[in-house]
Amino acid sequence: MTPDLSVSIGPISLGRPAMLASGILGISMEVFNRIYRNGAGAVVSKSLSKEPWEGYANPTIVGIKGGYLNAVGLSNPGAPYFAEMIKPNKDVPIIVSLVGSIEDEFEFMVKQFENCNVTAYELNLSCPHVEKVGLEVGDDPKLVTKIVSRVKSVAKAPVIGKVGLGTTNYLDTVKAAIDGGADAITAINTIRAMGIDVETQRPILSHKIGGLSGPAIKPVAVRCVYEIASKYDIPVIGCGGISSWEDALEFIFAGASAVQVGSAVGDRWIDVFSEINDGIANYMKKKGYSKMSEMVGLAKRF
Amino acid sequence: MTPDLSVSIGPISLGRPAMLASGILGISMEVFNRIYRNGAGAVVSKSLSKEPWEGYANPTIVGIKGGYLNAVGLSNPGAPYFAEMIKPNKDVPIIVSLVGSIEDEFEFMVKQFENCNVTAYELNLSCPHVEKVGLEVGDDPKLVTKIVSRVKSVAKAPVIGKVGLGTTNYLDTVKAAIDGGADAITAINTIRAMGIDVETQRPILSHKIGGLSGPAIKPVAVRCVYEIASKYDIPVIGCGGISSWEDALEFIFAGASAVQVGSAVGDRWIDVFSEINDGIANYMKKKGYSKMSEMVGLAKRF
Amino acid sequence: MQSVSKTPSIRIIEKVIDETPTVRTFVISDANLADVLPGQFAMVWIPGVNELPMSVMVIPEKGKAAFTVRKRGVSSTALYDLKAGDQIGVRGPYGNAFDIKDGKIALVGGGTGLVPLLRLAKFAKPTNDVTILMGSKSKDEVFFEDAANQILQNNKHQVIACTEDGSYGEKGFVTDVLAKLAQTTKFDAIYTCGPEIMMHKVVQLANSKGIFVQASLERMMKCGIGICGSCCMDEVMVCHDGTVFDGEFLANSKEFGHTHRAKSGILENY
Amino acid sequence: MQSVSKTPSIRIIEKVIDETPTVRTFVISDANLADVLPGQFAMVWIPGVNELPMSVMVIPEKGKAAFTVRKRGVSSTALYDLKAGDQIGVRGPYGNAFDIKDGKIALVGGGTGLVPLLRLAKFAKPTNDVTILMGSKSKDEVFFEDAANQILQNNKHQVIACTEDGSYGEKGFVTDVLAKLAQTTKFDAIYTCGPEIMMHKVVQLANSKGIFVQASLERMMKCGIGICGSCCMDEVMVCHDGTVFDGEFLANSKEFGHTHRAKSGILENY
Ligand SMILES: Cc1cc2nc3c(=O)[nH]c(=O)nc-3n(C[C@H](O)[C@H](O)[C@H](O)COP(=O)(O)OP(=O)(O)OC[C@H]3O[C@@H](n4cnc5c(N)ncnc54)[C@H](O)[C@@H]3O)c2cc1C
Ligand SMILES: Cc1cc2nc3c(=O)[nH]c(=O)nc-3n(C[C@H](O)[C@H](O)[C@H](O)COP(=O)(O)OP(=O)(O)OC[C@H]3O[C@@H](n4cnc5c(N)ncnc54)[C@H](O)[C@@H]3O)c2cc1C
Ligand SMILES: Cc1cc2nc3c(=O)[nH]c(=O)nc-3n(C[C@H](O)[C@H](O)[C@H](O)COP(=O)(O)O)c2cc1C
Ligand SMILES: Cc1cc2nc3c(=O)[nH]c(=O)nc-3n(C[C@H](O)[C@H](O)[C@H](O)COP(=O)(O)O)c2cc1C
Ligand code: FES
Ligand code: FES
Repeated sequence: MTPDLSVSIGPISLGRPAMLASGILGISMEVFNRIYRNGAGAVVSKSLSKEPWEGYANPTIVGIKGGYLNAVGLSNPGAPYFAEMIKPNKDVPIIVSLVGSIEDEFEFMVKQFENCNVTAYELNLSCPHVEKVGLEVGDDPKLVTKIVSRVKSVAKAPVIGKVGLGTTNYLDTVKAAIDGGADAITAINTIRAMGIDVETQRPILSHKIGGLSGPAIKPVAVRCVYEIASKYDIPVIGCGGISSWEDALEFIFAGASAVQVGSAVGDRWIDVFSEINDGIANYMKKKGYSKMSEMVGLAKRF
Repeated sequence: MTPDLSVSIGPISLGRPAMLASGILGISMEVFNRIYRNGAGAVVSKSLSKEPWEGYANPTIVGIKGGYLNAVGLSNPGAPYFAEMIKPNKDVPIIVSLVGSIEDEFEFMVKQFENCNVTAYELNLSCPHVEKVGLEVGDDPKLVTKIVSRVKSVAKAPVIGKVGLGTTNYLDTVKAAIDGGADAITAINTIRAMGIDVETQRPILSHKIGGLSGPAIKPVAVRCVYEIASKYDIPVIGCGGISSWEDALEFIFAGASAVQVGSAVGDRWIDVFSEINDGIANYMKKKGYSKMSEMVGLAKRF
Repeated sequence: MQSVSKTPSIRIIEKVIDETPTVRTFVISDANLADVLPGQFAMVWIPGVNELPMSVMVIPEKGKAAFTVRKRGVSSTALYDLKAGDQIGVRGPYGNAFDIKDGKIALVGGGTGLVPLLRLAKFAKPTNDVTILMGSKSKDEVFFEDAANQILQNNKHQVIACTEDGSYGEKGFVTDVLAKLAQTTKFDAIYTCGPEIMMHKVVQLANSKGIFVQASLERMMKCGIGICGSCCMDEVMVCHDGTVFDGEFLANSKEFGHTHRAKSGILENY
Repeated sequence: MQSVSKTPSIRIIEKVIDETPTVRTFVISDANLADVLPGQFAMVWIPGVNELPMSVMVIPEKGKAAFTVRKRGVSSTALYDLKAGDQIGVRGPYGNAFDIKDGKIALVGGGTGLVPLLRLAKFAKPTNDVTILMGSKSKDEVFFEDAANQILQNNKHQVIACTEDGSYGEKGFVTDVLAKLAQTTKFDAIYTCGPEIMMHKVVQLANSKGIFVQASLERMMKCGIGICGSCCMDEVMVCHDGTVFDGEFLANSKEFGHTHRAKSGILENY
């Protein structure tokens, strides 16, 4: 019997457990198609704003020990353009990531997708390097509740809140998102970080401070998933440093219903999705599991 | 002209820029002697409590991708025992790290050291895996101010507050320590994290959640030092993932007056101190610096 | 295995060579970049300004690499204005490489697009009969003619400079000169790098004659390593799946020769 | 170079061997641990219970390693009670190794202290004349006699079991038997592992006769890799600078044979 790799994240059902994380190769429908064919359970778009954004000057993404440092500055073609692009899509489960400062912006953006096939919306409450959006929103639990409930009131698809480590307790942000009616939580975004080049004595990123991603943040992300899943009754999507099936399972055991893969694409290319699928299927066979849900949160029993 | 490696951290003067971080090999006078002879500018003791603590069961420290995960549980022989041990010390600059829940405990501990040669006290406001102390104190800025000002009122040596990433804005903790009269800030402690073994589905540490240290956290630590040094006028000691002279300089350029080295001892052994000294001295020669202070915060000019 | 760096390393500019009034070559020491494959590029950091993708120019001395830069917008001009002794950061090499076929090959380049083609020339097999066509507007924009002859000294070869105004070499667009040549010469493979409209014509020509053809493309690049997606074209990432693509793939591309993405990711027409 | 792991890897217990009523050997497959040097140890994780330092026992089959455990407190008893098929985690190998000298060597062990000594026997040079002295209280606590003879089959050797009650082999403390033997035999080197009081006597004896001696020590261990300091003795970390130390160093130690640190780090007397 081949194990069933499909997952349910509250109201969201996907055929495979690992999605493409937001901001990774996330602006073209053809690329989404390719990544889905290569084994991703869904693709999360680049975070979209009301208007197109150019982002920061390069260097915006560099490798460092243990992962990557980025401050792309949320460059994106804007929600209206993106909605137009995905209109023809039928097959690929697309999770639309949105970023903004106030409820009205989010409502405007969601309305663009009325005639699109959207699997869910993921609200970026956690980008650590752009002012007035992302983490600055996530750090304001009252605003989070307002935004989530507004999006819930206009969106036909489920709504996910994506959290990260900011200046308030991220568990309060989770609570605020739950209060607003969120269907699931993605944890975590990159962690605010910086690299300085010793020769030039300059910050490497043009924006100076950016976000750390990749293997370096995995143990922190696993901890967050474990804490959220232990404290609240809401499905969690694990994200942060996943680059193998073992990593993916670590998040599942911590309490994640599904996972997202970002930086690992830069190390293992898009083969990473089928590697994760195959590895998990083998593990399930060996250990005698038939469904993914049997494994969610198993570490909590110890 | 050989460059001068001595550093001033506010009122604290050390002959060399890199200290042994708290909790690393930090319980024996003979070991302190050896590490000092091997090039450390000072040694920070294991965090001491009022009474001896046994700590948690093993596994307490394991290696993981990018560094180490530990939840030692602050095992330590207690301040009175430790004070007795270091009484004969004349040569080695010892920074005594203290951990506790309320002002009275700290006062009691400082009093133990009345006849000891203490270079400074470092208050652990940031251990992420023991209840009622460490981060739980650091997350309460009012308590931080109370503790720091009490210690300042009884201690003859300078007082350093050691911060980390908790559930409140660590910059508020820094502010609270400054308000209490702290002479310097050490940033950062380990970051709350977790590892799960996929075969057994168990958290690897016996305490389940512990702290992440090593190269993985360096970019986060550099960011914190940069933020503190940019926002407040207080000397900063950089700590987190330093394992080479380049790493040490990255912190200096970010605004640190000196650095601490922890996990790297597990990778490069105690030779790491002389490697850092030599590397920095060569850099200074090459670039024409004669004093460490000329290099502090140079990245802030960009 | 090639060693690939994802973190910028600082290099000192050791020498600056004026190629034309708007093109300069900057020489550095970098064992890693000295031996990149033809088509591969590096990300070049101009501290305080920008980081740009740049093909790696052939330098005869061991362990040396170079970038040949045309002064265009703010960033390339800042790079162009650097002096010997200045610092740049480099990371790479990234991307795939040209496949070198046997027999008669043509390299068709315009401007700094010649950089990867000259590296290809350096990797040419002894049996390759190499024709290099270099396009430019006028005489004072012609460069790398000597370098090409030098690199190909042990091969049967010809270097043909084409100027649009006829002030030097053959008169006309490099694509027209190629078309004429291809009527009499049976090329086994054509390689091209330069302005996309030019490459598009070269690929069409080669495809129509059934000649193997590869083009090295340019797109907006941020990461250079297949993470950010800013360089995507159809379903490929030019930085990771390319920059070199076959005529067959390019013939089916909806974007090649027509559109490219702006910094925001919006498709714009060429 | 030896490959050293700092993260526990799970292994299945493949076989359990009863050595005495309180000592068992647990066999696993682990290519890394199979070939450790004599004196090196691993950290053994008993999931849900504890993680303990354990010397690695010699197993003849390639790629296999084992731990020989005496049932003492809670943790060792939990390990002792595991069955074939159960999981343990291992990381290592850690620590330094015995230096094997030429000529006549004596290995003086008590209880599970024999584990590193048998591995030393396995690494013995063909020219070594090896005497193994194994100490125990009584006959039913004697183990590894066959294993020792087996490992040393190609060496000139003798295996002498010593029991305190004389119920088997030589009667008396292993240290007394060694002292007697050393009166007639000129040993070139003595190696010891076992209870610290025993090792202390062995080292004193050897030092007094000017014989090269090494002892493998035990201390409270948490990290096993020179980070936490819990295993420190004088200025050394037993896990990293040891576990093997020379007679000269040990003669100058204030702590060897006298004190060791409790879990809190407080020095306690033996
Ligand atoms: C693989 C590859 C190899 C190249 N090799 C060479 C070479 O050898 N010599 C040479 O002269 N040029 C080369 N280029 C082109 C070069 O990277 C620049 O695009 C060009 O110099 C234009 O820069 P500018 O001064 O106009 O930028 P600006 O006017 O400063 O550009 C405006 C903005 O666009 C951005 N931008 C424009 N193009 C790019 C791009 N391709 N990638 C990232 N950001 C971009 C800049 O970041 C800037 O923010 C290459 C491009 C690619 C993709
Ligand atoms: C290098 C080395 C090699 C060893 N090799 C062997 C061997 O081959 N066979 C064998 O049977 N024993 C060996 N030991 C001893 C073993 O590690 C245990 O100390 C012993 O089994 C006692 O455990 P216990 O059941 O009494 O622990 P408990 O009674 O459970 O101990 C109480 C507490 O002390 C701690 N503890 C006690 N000793 C240690 C220690 N050394 N390190 C870490 N924690 C400790 C435990 O964590 C526990 O919390 C070795 C020890 C060392 C240092
Ligand atoms: C280059 C880059 C761009 C990113 N852009 C976004 C974004 O637009 N929106 C968002 O929610 N997260 C963004 N992220 C964060 C990732 O989605 C993910 O949360 C993070 O990288 C941790 O996962 P990883 O370690 O697998 O990369 C970005 C990450 C990277 C590396
Ligand atoms: C095993 C271990 C024990 C530690 N114990 C303490 C401690 O008692 N008090 C403290 O303030 N920090 C403690 N730390 C944190 C370190 O002092 C340091 O802040 C952290 O490890 C980051 O630095 P590093 O990456 O160089 O290790 C400990 C770290 C480790 C790895
Ligand atoms: S430049 Fe980032 S994917 Fe190509
Ligand atoms: S056990 Fe940690 S230093 Fe030896």
